[in-house]
Amino acid sequence: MNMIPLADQAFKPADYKSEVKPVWCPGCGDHAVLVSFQRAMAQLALPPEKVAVVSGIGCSSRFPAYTNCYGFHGVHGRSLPIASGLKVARPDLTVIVASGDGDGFSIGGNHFLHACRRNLDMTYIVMDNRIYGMTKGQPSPTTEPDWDTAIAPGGTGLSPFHPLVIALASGANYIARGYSGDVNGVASLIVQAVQTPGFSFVQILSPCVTFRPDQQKSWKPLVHEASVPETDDPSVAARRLMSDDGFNVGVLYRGKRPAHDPKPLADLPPSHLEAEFAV
Amino acid sequence: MNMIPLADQAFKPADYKSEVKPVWCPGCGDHAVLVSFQRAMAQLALPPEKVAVVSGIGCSSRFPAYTNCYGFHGVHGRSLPIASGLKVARPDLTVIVASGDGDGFSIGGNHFLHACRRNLDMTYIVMDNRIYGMTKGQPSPTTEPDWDTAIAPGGTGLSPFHPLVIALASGANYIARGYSGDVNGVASLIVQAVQTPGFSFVQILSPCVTFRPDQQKSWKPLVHEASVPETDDPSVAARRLMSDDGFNVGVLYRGKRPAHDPKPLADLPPSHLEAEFAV
Amino acid sequence: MPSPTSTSISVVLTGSGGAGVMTAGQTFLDAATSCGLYGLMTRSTGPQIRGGEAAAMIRLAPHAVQSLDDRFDVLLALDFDNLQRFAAEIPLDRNSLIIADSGAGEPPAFLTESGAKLLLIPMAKLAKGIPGGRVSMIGLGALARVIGLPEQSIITAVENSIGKKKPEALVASAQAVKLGAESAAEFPQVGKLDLTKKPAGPRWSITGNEAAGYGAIRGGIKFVAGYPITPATEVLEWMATALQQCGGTLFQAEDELASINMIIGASYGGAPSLTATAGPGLSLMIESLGLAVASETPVVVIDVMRSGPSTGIATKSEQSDLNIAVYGLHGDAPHVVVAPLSIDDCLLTAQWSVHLAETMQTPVIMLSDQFLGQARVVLDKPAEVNFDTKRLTVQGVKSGYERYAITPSGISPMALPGVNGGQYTADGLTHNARGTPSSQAKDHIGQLDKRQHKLDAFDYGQHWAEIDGEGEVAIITWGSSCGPIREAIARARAEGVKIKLIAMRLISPARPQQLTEALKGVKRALIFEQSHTGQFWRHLRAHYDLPAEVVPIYRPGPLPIRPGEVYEHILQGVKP
Amino acid sequence: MPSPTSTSISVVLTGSGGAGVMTAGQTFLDAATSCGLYGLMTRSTGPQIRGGEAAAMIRLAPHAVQSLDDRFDVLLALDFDNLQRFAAEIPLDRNSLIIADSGAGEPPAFLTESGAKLLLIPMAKLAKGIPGGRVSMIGLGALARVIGLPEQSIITAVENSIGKKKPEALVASAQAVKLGAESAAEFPQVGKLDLTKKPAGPRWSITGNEAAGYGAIRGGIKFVAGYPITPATEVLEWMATALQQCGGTLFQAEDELASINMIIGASYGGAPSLTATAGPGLSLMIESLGLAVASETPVVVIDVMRSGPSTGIATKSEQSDLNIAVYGLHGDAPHVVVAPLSIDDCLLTAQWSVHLAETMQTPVIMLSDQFLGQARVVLDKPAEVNFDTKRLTVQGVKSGYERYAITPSGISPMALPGVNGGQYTADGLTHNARGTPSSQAKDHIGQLDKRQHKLDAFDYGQHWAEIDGEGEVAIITWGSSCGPIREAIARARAEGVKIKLIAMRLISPARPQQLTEALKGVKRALIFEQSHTGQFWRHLRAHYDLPAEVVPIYRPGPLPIRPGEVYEHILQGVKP
Ligand SMILES: Cc1ncc(C[n+]2csc(CCOP(=O)(O)OP(=O)(O)O)c2C)c(N)n1
Ligand SMILES: Cc1ncc(C[n+]2csc(CCOP(=O)(O)OP(=O)(O)O)c2C)c(N)n1
Ligand code: SF4
Ligand code: SF4
Ligand SMILES: [Mg+2]
Ligand SMILES: [Mg+2]
Repeated sequence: MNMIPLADQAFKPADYKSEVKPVWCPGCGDHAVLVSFQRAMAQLALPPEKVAVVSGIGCSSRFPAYTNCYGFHGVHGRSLPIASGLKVARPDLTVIVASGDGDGFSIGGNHFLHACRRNLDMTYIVMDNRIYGMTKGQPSPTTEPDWDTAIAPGGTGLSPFHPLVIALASGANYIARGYSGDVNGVASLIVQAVQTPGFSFVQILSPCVTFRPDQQKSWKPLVHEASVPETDDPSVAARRLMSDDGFNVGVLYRGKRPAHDPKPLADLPPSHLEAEFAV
Repeated sequence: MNMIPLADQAFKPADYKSEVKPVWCPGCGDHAVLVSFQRAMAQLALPPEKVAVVSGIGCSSRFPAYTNCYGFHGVHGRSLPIASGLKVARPDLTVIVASGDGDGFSIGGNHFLHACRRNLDMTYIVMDNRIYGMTKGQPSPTTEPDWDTAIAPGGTGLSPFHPLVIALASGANYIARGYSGDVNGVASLIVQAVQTPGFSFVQILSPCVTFRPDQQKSWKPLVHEASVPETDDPSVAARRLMSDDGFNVGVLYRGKRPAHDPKPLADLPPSHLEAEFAV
Repeated sequence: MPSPTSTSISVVLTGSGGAGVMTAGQTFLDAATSCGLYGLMTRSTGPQIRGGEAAAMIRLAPHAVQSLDDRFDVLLALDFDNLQRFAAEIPLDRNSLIIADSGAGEPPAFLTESGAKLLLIPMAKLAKGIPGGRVSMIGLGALARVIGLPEQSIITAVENSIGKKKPEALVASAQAVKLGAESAAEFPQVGKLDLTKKPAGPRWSITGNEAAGYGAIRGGIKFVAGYPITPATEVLEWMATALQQCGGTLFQAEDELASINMIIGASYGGAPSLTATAGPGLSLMIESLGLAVASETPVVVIDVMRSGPSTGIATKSEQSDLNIAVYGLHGDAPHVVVAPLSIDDCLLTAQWSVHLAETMQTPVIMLSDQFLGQARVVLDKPAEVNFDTKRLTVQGVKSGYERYAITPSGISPMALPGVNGGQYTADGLTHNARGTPSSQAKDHIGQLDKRQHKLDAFDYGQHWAEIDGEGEVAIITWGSSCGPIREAIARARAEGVKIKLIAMRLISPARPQQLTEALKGVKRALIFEQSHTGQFWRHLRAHYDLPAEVVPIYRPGPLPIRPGEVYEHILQGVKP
Repeated sequence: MPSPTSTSISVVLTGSGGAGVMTAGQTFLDAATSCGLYGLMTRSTGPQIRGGEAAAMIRLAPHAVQSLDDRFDVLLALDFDNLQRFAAEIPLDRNSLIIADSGAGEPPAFLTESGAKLLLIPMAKLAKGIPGGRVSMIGLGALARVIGLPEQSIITAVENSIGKKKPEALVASAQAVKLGAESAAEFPQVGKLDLTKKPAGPRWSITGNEAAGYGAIRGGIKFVAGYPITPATEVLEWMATALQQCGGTLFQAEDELASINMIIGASYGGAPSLTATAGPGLSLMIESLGLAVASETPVVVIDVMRSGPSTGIATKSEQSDLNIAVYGLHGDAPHVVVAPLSIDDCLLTAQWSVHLAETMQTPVIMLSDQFLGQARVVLDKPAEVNFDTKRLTVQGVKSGYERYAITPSGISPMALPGVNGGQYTADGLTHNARGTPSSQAKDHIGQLDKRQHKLDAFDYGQHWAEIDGEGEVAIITWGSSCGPIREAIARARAEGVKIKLIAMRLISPARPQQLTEALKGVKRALIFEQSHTGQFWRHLRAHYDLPAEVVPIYRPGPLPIRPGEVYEHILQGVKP
């Protein structure tokens, strides 16, 4: 995906920025994701008012208000159903969902499964910092088993699970992983996610400097481009994703399923329905 | 898995049968699953009062009361958390969870993910009939996209998803598929599920004769033994399960993870905690 | 208004294991309808999913009926298997007639104890004699004959339902009906079915769940997300096809958490949206209903109540979700709760619900119940009502758009996505007028006040309640209790008792001024409902100044409220 | 009892961007505690997750205090960044003193408008002069000096908190504290801090959330499942380690639906079980709380309330979850709701909650709130209370075991898994005494009656309320409102006002007889609470016969209730 030179763009990244100051800690990875988002939108030349950003609750879920798009900051874990209803009611909008590993994979796990399966045309961005930032440091489903926290002293002892394989098995049509430190890389993944029909899932490794101070340094050297080109074969993708190291970034699966796009059969006036009741 | 001859068993299948008459339709696949369960328990020689059967809501979820074990018939979709709490509080019990494709994969999807991940030592049996039986015929996540129902006239248009891959990606330690028509086969899968440490998931194709009258005839010829021996390699299993036809029965994955078995560090009297408050 | 009892006939058809009771019941109702009658039909089944015992309860009259009667005139028992289970649901007396198969064996105790007459017909044997003959058709023939309904109407009804595609089946049915009728020919007629009155205009046959669905679509609903649950599923199933025809969409969600959030999302996008559920599902929607309150997103939730708590009895009626509907949200979360007052009123009330939700940008919960939702009624086509429903939106937006502006009405113009300059973020966090999160006292209180005010200041017009009659004693009631209560009141008035009826369609917010007005001159209020803890009564106590004397009358399901039961309470209640 | 105001001192520390306000506040409280004082500390922060503005509010006295005061004696502002945001939370007057950095620039308007004296100290500059010197330590030194607290106590407190491992840090701190004290040396002392009284016995420093956790463990809790949520997380975090020590287990669940069901499962297995949450989480537990009611499974749910509705303000207190806690379940679902009356009462009330849940086999919701939960109090070690808590279980079971037997008390002996012959299936479906699903009226009503009866017939003893004083006017209140109300009452009584206090620990079921008893001779009731719609007042109206004159007094969060505010209402309220 090549980027259009800035000067030629109908919209500039700044057009997608709101006046609200993020509550995020200085150095939080989410700041960079916000910049990637702005660049991606400008690249796609989407009028800000035609984009809706939906989220749940968490540091990462504060995202919508920092954009100059329409936003919905819902309740914890329920961003995908809100986005799904919105997309069906308003297929003309570009719908982006912003979430975190707690919001998206813990409390929101069921909607994740079913949004993948439903395959509506939308993009799901999960800022994964392997911790609950907003509530001050509890383990998420992607947290390492030995990460010590007050609520799980000595670690949970539970292996993290594989959100990308889950997405694949549930039917997502585009699966990618990015690293917030690579602003243009993430922007490109978002651009392609929006351009690929159906449900697109982008996991972004986005360090929490406050409750995971280890991440900012340790992740950078671990992150690497995926060593194989993207695939459209679900079983190949399943094998690869199941055994990857969690740090290979890029587009990892791009399917061929058309987006689900339910349409009414007719637009008759309600009175038409009365025939059924007449005796 | 060889079956012990009936005469040598300390317990008989009938010891696991309650006096309550099932509400199931004549011919429902769940009747057979109940028989398989009884045989498996007898085979395992588990005293009925040391077994707890937990379920949600649905035809299949009526299971517990038909056994002579301890039972909990909870609310729709929440059987796994009940079972998890019970197992932690009472590690001495054998915990079996009975569910359906609606109860387990639709409303209960999130607990499915997290119970697999948590890997407590229990067995999860899903009687999958690709329909909501109890509420009279609505599509479930495993229903074919063109299956016509009143709530989705002409079909949902959505592809069924892959519960076995989802279980694998989430961390289940034993994954098997059975067909209710094969009573001893299913019994054997249940026996092995109970014997394998950690979270065991058994999908049982169990026809709904009332709302899926197609299944009883059409499934029998489709069902076949898995053509390859079971694997303990998650990526191999991922590839296989992702591309299977949904009708290969047998043990499809058996991992090596030990069961999660949280234990307190000490058993001091509460007053011991007061030191922390003293100034 | 004369007491309807005198002119109606109540029959119940029972049978087990696929005897076809429900189909027969429907055929019977259709037949009566074609003769110009009005009617009501409810169903009751055993615990089995299929093939268990079943009962179809039908009441016919030359005018519309909205309640079951106190007793049945005729029980047509195709067999006696498990019939005992229905004992409490099938009141019979010495004036009743039982038509049963002469080979059915010993009748269950409650039949013999009732003192009812018994007409034994060899139904199974007669049916066997006809190729393709069905027992139920023999029974219907006999039934028609004893109540004076022309046999031909039954035969025509069968024809209309199975169509002309199966000529042999039609012939068999016709033969069976005739045989049945003949075998009852000697029996004196039961009741007086007046077939001379003809309906003045068009009639409808409709269930409350269908009426609710149609009312919602008339109100403007374009998007529905729902998760199946008894007894609300038919609202969703009916709407699925209807919306496809009328430019809308219905989604089966993965659970109720998803359905409520899907409709919030669709409504945020501008589509009037609805879900339907029952108690367990409503429980799961509670958190997000609060989000709809705080984000001021209009949504309609139809709760078709069943016996609770927990899973309770999915197939039986009760009015016990009032508490959760009115008080169930965390924090101070004002919203609207309404309830239909009859089966057909599900139409008006659903339509009104959409109107209230859209106009005030609020969630509206409509409390229907299993009786209202699943009963089928034949009545005059309801009058058309039109609300001028319009959501207050903005078009050209200048900078600094305030989504949650404090306005005199409390209602703030809403920007729909796509409108340039209207961008804002809807939020469940405490926010200021712009929608930006805030933890300042002035914003918190400002928005709490605004949201309460928009509901309190709204003009609900005459729809808040239906009030009729005068007297020093009033019955205050709501929802499906109204049917039997109206009938009991009619009986009491026919005997000279003066009593007022206040049937409340608007359950919350409270309308203290209106009720005080309505209660002028009332010294004693009988408060009537179908719950175990008097939820409605306590709700009234909490919010209204009631007359000095209050007589709360409440009991739970699963048995339906019968007019006679209410009538006794009225006679007690009007005593000085 | 003298008015505590006269003898207490209130100070507030503010600063932004990692100024270390919270640590400094804790150090200050520790220092005062070591001098034999009692105290209270609350915290307030801006919206930022880290590095935003923060305030530590501390009140010290020679006796325990359970409420903030009306005003602050001293504001120690380490800087002025965003301080304006706290304006409504920091009442100052002309008797107050502001200690600020002389280089901090223009003070925000509310400071100058307050008329408070200003003591400018070059704190930043002084700190720079010390290697490793911290501004906050300079500030604490000055603060200690102006209120008359020995500087050494601060230095010792720092030593105790950072330990002896960092000698340089200790030296720097000591130097800074001294420098700060010196620079305030010329300033006249603020307030009168009485350091002569010494505590008679051992004292505790504890938050309400810790107290609740400890009370729960004392009550016998062995299993906890929970999902993090402000301001309840600390209950879970504290219990995680505590349970590991005391033979229990804590699970972080995937969501609140899971946590409530996990504890139901564990409790079914015999382990007394608990979860803690806040409004949004409680909303998600509603359906399964109904299951606990119907299946008669004891569980305790602690709801640490915050400003609602929806996500609201997670960090601010409010008493607005009463409705959902009492009325939030669908169907008729009786259960217990209790509320602690002070920070340390969280201990007793949590312990009592376990007792009530286990004894009556019912869910118990304990309504704590952000103020009670997160405030830290230094007080005399609470008296030990022991309830004789025992779940009624069966051992040897004969055939035909009835899990849900109708007993005189309404409580039925429970078989725990493992007991031979006790096998039964717990169910949320309407069931008979055996637990077998039933849709018969007699079973439905039988079990509804039983479950209501077991709560109504129980002997709650004296714990249902705390009652003191006499008079024709009574304040009826609950929960965290009690702290400031008690203080206001003390002030009023000191001035000769006669007033009675009824502080209700048991919110539901209602105890009409007990309240009527307590209200003997009372002509007017002031009903006090922190909600926007008067939830407590309406609850009382619904269930109790109140005195002829009722004055409901309510307002929402986020600002804490202050004694002076209540005092004004009392003066108004006692007027004839
Ligand atoms: C129903 C509910 N439960 C719990 C919470 C508390 N809560 C807020 S954010 C959060 C976790 C957020 O974690 P994540 O999604 O990873 O976001 P991050 O802060 O790490 O970006 C939780 C548990 C809530 N707001 N609502
Ligand atoms: C919260 C809630 N929502 C919906 C229902 C209604 N309901 C009962 S069973 C069921 C589906 C059951 O389907 P499945 O698990 O596949 O079981 P089956 O009947 O097919 O065996 C539904 C939707 C309910 N009981 N509770
Ligand atoms: S707490 Fe962590 S995730 Fe939250 S804003 Fe700070 S750095 Fe980011
Ligand atoms: S409806 Fe289907 S799943 Fe339910 S009992 Fe009947 S056959 Fe079985
Ligand atoms: Mg996170
Ligand atoms: Mg099913």
